[in-house]
Amino acid sequence: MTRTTVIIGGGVAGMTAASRLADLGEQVILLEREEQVGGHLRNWDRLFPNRRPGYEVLNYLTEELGSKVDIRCLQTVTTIFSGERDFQLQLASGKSLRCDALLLATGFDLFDARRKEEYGYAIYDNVITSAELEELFRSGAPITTRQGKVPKRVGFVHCVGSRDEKAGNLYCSKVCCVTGVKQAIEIKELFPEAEVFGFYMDLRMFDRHFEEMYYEAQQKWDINFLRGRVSECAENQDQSIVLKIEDTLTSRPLKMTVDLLVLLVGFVPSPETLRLAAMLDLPVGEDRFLEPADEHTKSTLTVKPGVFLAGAVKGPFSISNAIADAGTAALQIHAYLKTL
Amino acid sequence: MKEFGYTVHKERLIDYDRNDKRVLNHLKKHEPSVLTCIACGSCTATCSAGQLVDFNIRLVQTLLRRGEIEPLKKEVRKCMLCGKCILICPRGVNMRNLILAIQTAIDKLQ
Amino acid sequence: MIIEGKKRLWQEYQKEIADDRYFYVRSCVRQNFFPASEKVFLRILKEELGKDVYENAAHTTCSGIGYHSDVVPFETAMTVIARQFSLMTESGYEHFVTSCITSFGLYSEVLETWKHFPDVLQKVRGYLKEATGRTFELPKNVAHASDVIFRFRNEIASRGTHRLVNHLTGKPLRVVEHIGCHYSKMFPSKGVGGAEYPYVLVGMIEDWGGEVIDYPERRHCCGFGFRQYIVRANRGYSIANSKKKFESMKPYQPDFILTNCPGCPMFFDRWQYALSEMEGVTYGQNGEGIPVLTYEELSGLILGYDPWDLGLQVHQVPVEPLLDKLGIPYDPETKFAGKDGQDLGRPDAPTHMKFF
Amino acid sequence: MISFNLFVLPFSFGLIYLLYMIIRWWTKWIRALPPEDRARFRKGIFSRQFFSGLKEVFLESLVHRKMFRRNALLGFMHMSFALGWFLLILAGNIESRIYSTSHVNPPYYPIFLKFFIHDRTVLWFEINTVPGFFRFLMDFLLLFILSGLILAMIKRGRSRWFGMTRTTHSQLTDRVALVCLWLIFPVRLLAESFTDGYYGAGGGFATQHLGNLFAVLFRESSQHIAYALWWLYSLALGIFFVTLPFSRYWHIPTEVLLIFFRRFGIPPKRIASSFSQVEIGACSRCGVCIDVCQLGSAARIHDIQAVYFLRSVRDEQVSRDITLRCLVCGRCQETCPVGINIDLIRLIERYNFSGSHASDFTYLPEPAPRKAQVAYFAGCMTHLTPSIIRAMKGILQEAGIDYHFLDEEGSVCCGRPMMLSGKHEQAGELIRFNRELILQSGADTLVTSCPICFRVFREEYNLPVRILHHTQYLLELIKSGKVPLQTVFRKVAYHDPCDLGRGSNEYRAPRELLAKVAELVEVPEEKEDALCCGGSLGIYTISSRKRDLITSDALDKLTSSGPEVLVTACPLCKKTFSRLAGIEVLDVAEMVYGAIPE
Repeated sequence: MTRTTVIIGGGVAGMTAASRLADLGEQVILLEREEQVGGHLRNWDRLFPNRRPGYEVLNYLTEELGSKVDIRCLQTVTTIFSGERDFQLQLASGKSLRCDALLLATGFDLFDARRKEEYGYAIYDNVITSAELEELFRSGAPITTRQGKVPKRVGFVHCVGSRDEKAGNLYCSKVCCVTGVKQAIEIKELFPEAEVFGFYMDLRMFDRHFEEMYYEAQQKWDINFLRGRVSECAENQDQSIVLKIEDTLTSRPLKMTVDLLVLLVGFVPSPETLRLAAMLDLPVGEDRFLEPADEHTKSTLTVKPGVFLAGAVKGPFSISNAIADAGTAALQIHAYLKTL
Repeated sequence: MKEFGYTVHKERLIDYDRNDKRVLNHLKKHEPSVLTCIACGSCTATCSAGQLVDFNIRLVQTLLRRGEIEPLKKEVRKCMLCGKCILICPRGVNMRNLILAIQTAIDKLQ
Repeated sequence: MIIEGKKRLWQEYQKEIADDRYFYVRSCVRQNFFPASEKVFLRILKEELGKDVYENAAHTTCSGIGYHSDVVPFETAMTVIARQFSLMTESGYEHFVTSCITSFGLYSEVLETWKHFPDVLQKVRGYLKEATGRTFELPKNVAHASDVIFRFRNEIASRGTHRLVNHLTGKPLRVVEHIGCHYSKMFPSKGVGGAEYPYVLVGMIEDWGGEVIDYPERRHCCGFGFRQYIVRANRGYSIANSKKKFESMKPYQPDFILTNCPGCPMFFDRWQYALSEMEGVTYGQNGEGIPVLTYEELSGLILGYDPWDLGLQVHQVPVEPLLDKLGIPYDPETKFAGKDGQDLGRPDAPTHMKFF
Repeated sequence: MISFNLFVLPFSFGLIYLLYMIIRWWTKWIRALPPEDRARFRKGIFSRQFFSGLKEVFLESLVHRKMFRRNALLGFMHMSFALGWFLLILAGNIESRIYSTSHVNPPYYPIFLKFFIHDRTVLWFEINTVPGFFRFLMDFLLLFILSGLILAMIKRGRSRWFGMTRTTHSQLTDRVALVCLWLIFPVRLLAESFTDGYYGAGGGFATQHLGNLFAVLFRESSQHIAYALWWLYSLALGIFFVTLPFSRYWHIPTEVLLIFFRRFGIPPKRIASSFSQVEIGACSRCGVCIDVCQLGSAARIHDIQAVYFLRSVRDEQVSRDITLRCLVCGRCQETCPVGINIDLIRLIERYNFSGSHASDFTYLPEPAPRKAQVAYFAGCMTHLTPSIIRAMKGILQEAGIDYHFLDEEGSVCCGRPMMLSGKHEQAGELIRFNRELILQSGADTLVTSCPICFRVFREEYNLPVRILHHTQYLLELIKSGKVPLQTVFRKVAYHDPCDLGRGSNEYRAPRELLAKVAELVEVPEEKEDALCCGGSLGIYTISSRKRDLITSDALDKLTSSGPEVLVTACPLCKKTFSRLAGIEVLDVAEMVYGAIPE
């Protein structure tokens, strides 16, 4: 008899897990809410730390999927019924699916920068998010202020929506630091004369080649890193942004004007994940990400047999870590299916 | 001018836009290692002069980057140039030339 | 500036404001600073809008000025406030309106405290009972007086004789609005429009035809800061704060500053004079200062009240240039005449600021 | 009747100009001496020192003794030019007296003698006659010089044969002077030969034969060719003389003055002075300093070596960055054939660049040390190598010495690093503090673990106590039997720290100590030729990456014979080497401490 696995979410983790499971001879159905698979990876111009084009990884994952996986796009799961040893999924399209194992790879949402009211995102002309900047890079559109000027000074605000009780998120989103450093370098590549500032509390260069990239940003690109969290922004008459920060290294308040301010927005759990978790009675952490069965040893399993987790449903993940995690999840699912 | 018994308080704020970056630009050219400081403070911790007086050699680098020339002038005078900091620095910042080059740059401005 | 962004935020910070039967408590200091403001508020509510506003003669300070100056303990402040509520309860009112921003902040703080710590409320009930024998109900609605004017801004506009338009050029007047820190910085949800982009004064200005200036130091404190002002040696710190704001707003060439706090208009007005005397600087056009108004004064002007009845002659920054722009007639001869028509004497003219 | 022809003018003008420049500069330099040095100079001229000075001028400026010691081929090349030319002038003058008609000959007369005199009475082989002897001698000397010229040409392409890897990059004036210098002697040979051949007599063994050949080849036109050559000869000489004061060859007259300055006991100064100017002028730009400079050989920095530095100082084009880019290791000074105080001139220029910023050391406390017979001063750097301090404490305790650890709670810098920046006045404030500290300790022996401190204690502190580096002191303790030692069977290579070796001339003590406890292996460059570890405090404008290149290169050489341990006697060297060494790096004190039996 054929055993079926349904993967909800066709991002990096979902795609990888689907390929791995298919390689292991499992029958896989990959459900994706959007028109195409790829998730957030589709929005990246170049990836940290080596600044290779994002489409390279996307193409690789897509080619790997090939035709061995049943991919169904524009699908939303409305209800999940947990059976004795299987699951019944009701889709918004009216169809229903049965499966033996279920992998949640529904990923994350980006923090809504409007919630940090004091930064004036969506109010001041020249405050944008890192995702918007990445999109500008990707589209090749000229990067200017809203007034069409070449920016002479660009600021990157780290930890927007992360490590911030006021934003409701105590956790670190991990990848924003390195994203900020990457984008700062890319701004300098475009505008060598521009002054680029990173406003940070800690720079968490946690993975391989990250710290070297930070060093390069300082040494080769003359990017300034100023330690302190931006407290508030205001708009000048010429629509440049005045920001206030404590320069914690001199213990004095500091004020400066930037032409363009980029907010490095962090991860938040997607409402979709939480909705599915509620249907499956899965435990949710204080940070509102899903809890695996064991943080160290069963990180892709849940307390509910047959339900597995991969990638950013469990918190902030980099692409490479999500791919590795999804591979682990595939092996765990394969092992589980064998016991049925 | 009337006397009211008080004067307008001077701001402690670092006004980055107004500050003078010429010394910094001189240093970027003549001692580019200044760019790589990560403000770890190990230089200050080992500093010979810093054991005896409120001298923070890490702050020299920071003040320079902020364009705070007046306090910078006072700070650099306290250095003995003993060189311990260079041996400690994890990023290869050449502090001794930093001190001397700041003095040269300030001289040039005046 | 993306105005839709602000509007979206304003939508999120809607506040319920009672529409009648107000129990009004005064500010300790405003009658000295801007003597007609509270009177004008009552006049507008009663005469123009026909509302029921009640003042109890036994009401006192909220003790906020002492609380923020670290001389009154929180328990004392809560008990004083409990007494105010008991006066409201005894008078049969449920909608509490304060004239003072600091009071408003303190009432909000106390009510939030009682909400989260009901045992504290019980204790305070005990203190009040023990001290005065009184009991009280919590108000159904607490509003700042500017909230009330905000609520009826369109009614005022429709009854008004003037709009915030330069009657010579036809262009909207450019207005700096300044919200007292204690209005919404502590509890953003208690203020109309929240803490970062409060709407309470903006709404008045916009609906009365003016144009709001959003300048970099808008959020900054006026410089009152209780302890900073009260100790003379610290006044240099207070005035430096005001100066920072003036310098930031000056390039926008504001026609006047609108405020909703007892302290802010006081310091914007007096410190402009002090700065002009100390440093020879003025922040308005042609050696003038920037006139500073309370929202009650502005409402009175919109409604066509006589400027000298609004107490504008006691402002240290002359308001005549603004009255000229608004096209409001005034009699320079009666500026310093008392109610009985007797001359009260003219103050010395400032050295640098243009005086009328 | 005085012999004259127009072509003598370029030479005569050049000579007059050169003499004017020499007199002008010598006068200027001597006059600028401070009064006490001027007195020394006056006294010196009338003393035996004058003659020993002349001897030194002969040995060094003409024979180039030091060059010979370095490389025979290089020495011969220099000698053939200097001594050969000198003798040619001398012999030419004597020869010209034979044919002289007046008591005073114009200077050009002996130089162009063959143009004016065509003596047919004596033939080239009659060398037993006086004129015949001189003809032989003059030809011989000319060929002697030409042999040097051929070597100089070979050196351009094959500098390694002369013991040099890199040679000096020359300036325009240097190249003009060089071309003239190289032209002078071949042209003279040709001019004389053509003349002698045309007249059929008057030449020596070389010129006459060559002339006869030319006469056959060119017949009547050889007279015109000869005349043109005499013009060329005069021009070459004239241009050489005029460019000489602006070229490297200015060292010829300047070095003579320097030799007398030294002989007369005029001391070098800490600030720019006549002495330093004469030293700068005396640099012949021979370039032997280039190869020894580790900044060039290991770190590929090729514009700061002593020869270029001194040149840029002389041309008043020296930059701050170049002045501060020098290890001040002393290797170039050690090898300089002229013996120029290169390090001192470096510091003088640093002083000139040090600007108006006074230091503020008002924070220095009142020194209040405990009294003891022996005072131990670890030094700043030693505090970063606590194992050296532990070893010293252990040994001193073992030996039962009553000592006071002067800087146990942290050092006030000894002042040498500040001096190395040229700020010797500000270093003085630090020196005053530490000097007071040492004096108040009442010690009669001062021991330090840091060669940097050691050097400045000896040179600048003027202390009435014995100043010892810890290697010297430990050797004393061991010799007196206070510290028992056993041999540790380890192969060790010893690295001479710059300030202990070249700087303080102590090569023996650390080696003797090591010989007692371990097996010393050969290292290629040691003692006076020892390499700098790369950690030098003398250098200011260098990246850490370039420093690492120097350190790695030195390590390669120091460990070439496979030691188990690299031993040094300086905390800075130890710290510098430890980072990159593949083997253990220890201080001599640690080796000694480790050899004390349990």
